[in-house]
Amino acid sequence: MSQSSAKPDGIHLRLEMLSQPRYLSGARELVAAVAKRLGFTEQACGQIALAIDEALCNVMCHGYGRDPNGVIWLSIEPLGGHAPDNGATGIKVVIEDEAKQIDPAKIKSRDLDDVRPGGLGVHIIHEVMDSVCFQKRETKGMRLSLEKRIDDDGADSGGCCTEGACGHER
Amino acid sequence: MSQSSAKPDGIHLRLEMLSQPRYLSGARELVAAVAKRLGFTEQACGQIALAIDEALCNVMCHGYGRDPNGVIWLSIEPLGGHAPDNGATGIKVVIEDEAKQIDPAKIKSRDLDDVRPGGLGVHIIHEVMDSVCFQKRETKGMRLSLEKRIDDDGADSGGCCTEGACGHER
Amino acid sequence: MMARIPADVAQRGLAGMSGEQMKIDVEQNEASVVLTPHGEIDLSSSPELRESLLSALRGNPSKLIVNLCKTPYMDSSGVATLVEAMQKAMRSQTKLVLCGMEDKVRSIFEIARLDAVFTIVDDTDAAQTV
Amino acid sequence: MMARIPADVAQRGLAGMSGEQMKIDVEQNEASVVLTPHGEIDLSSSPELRESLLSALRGNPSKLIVNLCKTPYMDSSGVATLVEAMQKAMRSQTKLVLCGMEDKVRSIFEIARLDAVFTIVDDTDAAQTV
Ligand SMILES: Nc1ncnc2c1ncn2[C@@H]1O[C@H](COP(=O)(O)OP(=O)(O)O)[C@@H](O)[C@H]1O
Ligand SMILES: Nc1ncnc2c1ncn2[C@@H]1O[C@H](COP(=O)(O)OP(=O)(O)O)[C@@H](O)[C@H]1O
Repeated sequence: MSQSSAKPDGIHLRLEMLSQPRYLSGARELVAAVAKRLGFTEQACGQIALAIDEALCNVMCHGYGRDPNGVIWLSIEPLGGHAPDNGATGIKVVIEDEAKQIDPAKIKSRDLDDVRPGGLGVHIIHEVMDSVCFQKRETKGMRLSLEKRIDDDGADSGGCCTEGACGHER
Repeated sequence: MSQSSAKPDGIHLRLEMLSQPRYLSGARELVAAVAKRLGFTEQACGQIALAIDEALCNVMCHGYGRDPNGVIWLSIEPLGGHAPDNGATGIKVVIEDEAKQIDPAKIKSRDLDDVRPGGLGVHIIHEVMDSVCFQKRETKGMRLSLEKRIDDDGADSGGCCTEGACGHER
Repeated sequence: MMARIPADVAQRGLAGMSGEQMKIDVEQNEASVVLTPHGEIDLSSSPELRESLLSALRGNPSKLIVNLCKTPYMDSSGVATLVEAMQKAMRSQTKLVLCGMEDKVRSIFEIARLDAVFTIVDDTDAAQTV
Repeated sequence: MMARIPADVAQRGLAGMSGEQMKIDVEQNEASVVLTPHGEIDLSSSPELRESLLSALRGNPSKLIVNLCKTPYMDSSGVATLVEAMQKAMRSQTKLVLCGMEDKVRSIFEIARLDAVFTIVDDTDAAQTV
């Protein structure tokens, strides 16, 4: 992690963490507290925390195959103006790893009617966030870009893509 | 921030953040949630959150002179065994900045009997944490290393130094 | 910058990384068992909930009540654990009842459309009579 | 990697970065004013508490009650704000009373040894009669 000058790419916070379940609560509390300050309701913050938790669980379990030595990066960007006193219009969270790559089209949850343990995480992420983009990173690992707008009930409201890679980058 | 392989120096989480007060809550919630999982009581987690908040406030206000463009790094390390299932014996948090350097001996709170607004942060940090070390970083900026042991009431119990630089590094 | 764990420790994987924090109260009545987990249920604590559910089911109670009034948070690993327990319970004629859910926890059951699949009631009193 | 803010925006400094989130209820009685801040009081929200305290003190009430029952967290910037208000209140013969403190908030007053300096009571009823 270099400590040199920062590029003006909109990221205001960036967490680097080991792929260990005991750190899930720290990561989701970080995102929830930032979302709260950006203007999300308590309820929306709870849902965002859940989506982040599910995304990180998937990286830990499927990406790193439960290896506790994997590294995960989580970056947070306020949407709609980066000035500290500008009202944000939403939040963008990007989760990156160095784990195995998978075709984004293959990342989907089970049919909800087929009740069995598991298979809910990706569905939850799509329900909560307005935009969900899985991509292979250029070198290795995956990137998941998540966006949610403030004052949006989180219902399906036209994210840039809901299945697979979108190539859409802000 | 490089994403290359990680050095085995004990750090399990590392947050890079802009020096903006609206991100204080995210940083302290991150640390409090990690401390909880490492085995600290709810009350101890609250106190650790407060100490982290005070330290970050000081970097923002005194170090960066309220410039919202400063960068702050906060790293978290479990003490007493880095294996994910080993009971941790405590937590180490290191806060670094690129702000102006100050003689660590000059960093102290006001006399508590002289009641006036402000001048409490450094006192609070010393009360809560078992070890408090202010240092000038090699290049630029300051480094504050904080440690707290589990099952310790946070009372003055012999940190490596309580005033000024100690040169002591784990 | 980040610390890797030695290979021998890492090989034990995540199983050993779970649950050392979660307290689960077990209350054994004549025909029912009430489990009350204390704390957040996520990937790090759900294995412990799973152990506790399986152990309670082994006793073949006619009713197993999971009281979530001390559970401020649950993710899909917790929900998966409860789905597994429900399926096991059905096979052994045990009635599984959830109660005491906070809104935040209820919302994940709604998102997963499992709120109609589970028997969910307000509190342990209601759970005893359902 | 991190985003810097343009110089013209940055020059406004942190003053403009504060408090857009905090809601503070103001209840004006005959001789007393009750302020109830909602939410965490830290460096980002204490300027708004300060505005609200100074504005209440300008009305010269005989008593100013700060009800902290909706304040789950306070750091030393909040404490500093209350110390300033107390000193201003003393000069204008207003009695400043704090009430409704959670243990977590009370502990910072204890650490700062200000629990004996402020008048701290349980709730607004006690604050009205003190
Ligand atoms: N980060 C990831 N890396 C690799 N595969 C993933 C990732 N996230 C999700 N998947 C795939 O998508 C499937 C659905 O994930 P999810 O809905 O979270 O259910 P579950 O994790 O319980 O299987 C997973 O079973 C896995 O095959
Ligand atoms: N990170 C820092 N950089 C520069 N000076 C600092 C830093 N932290 C503390 N100080 C100095 O120590 C003093 C005491 O700090 P503190 O006890 O937190 O009270 P306050 O911040 O209210 O002045 C400050 O006034 C400042 O001069």
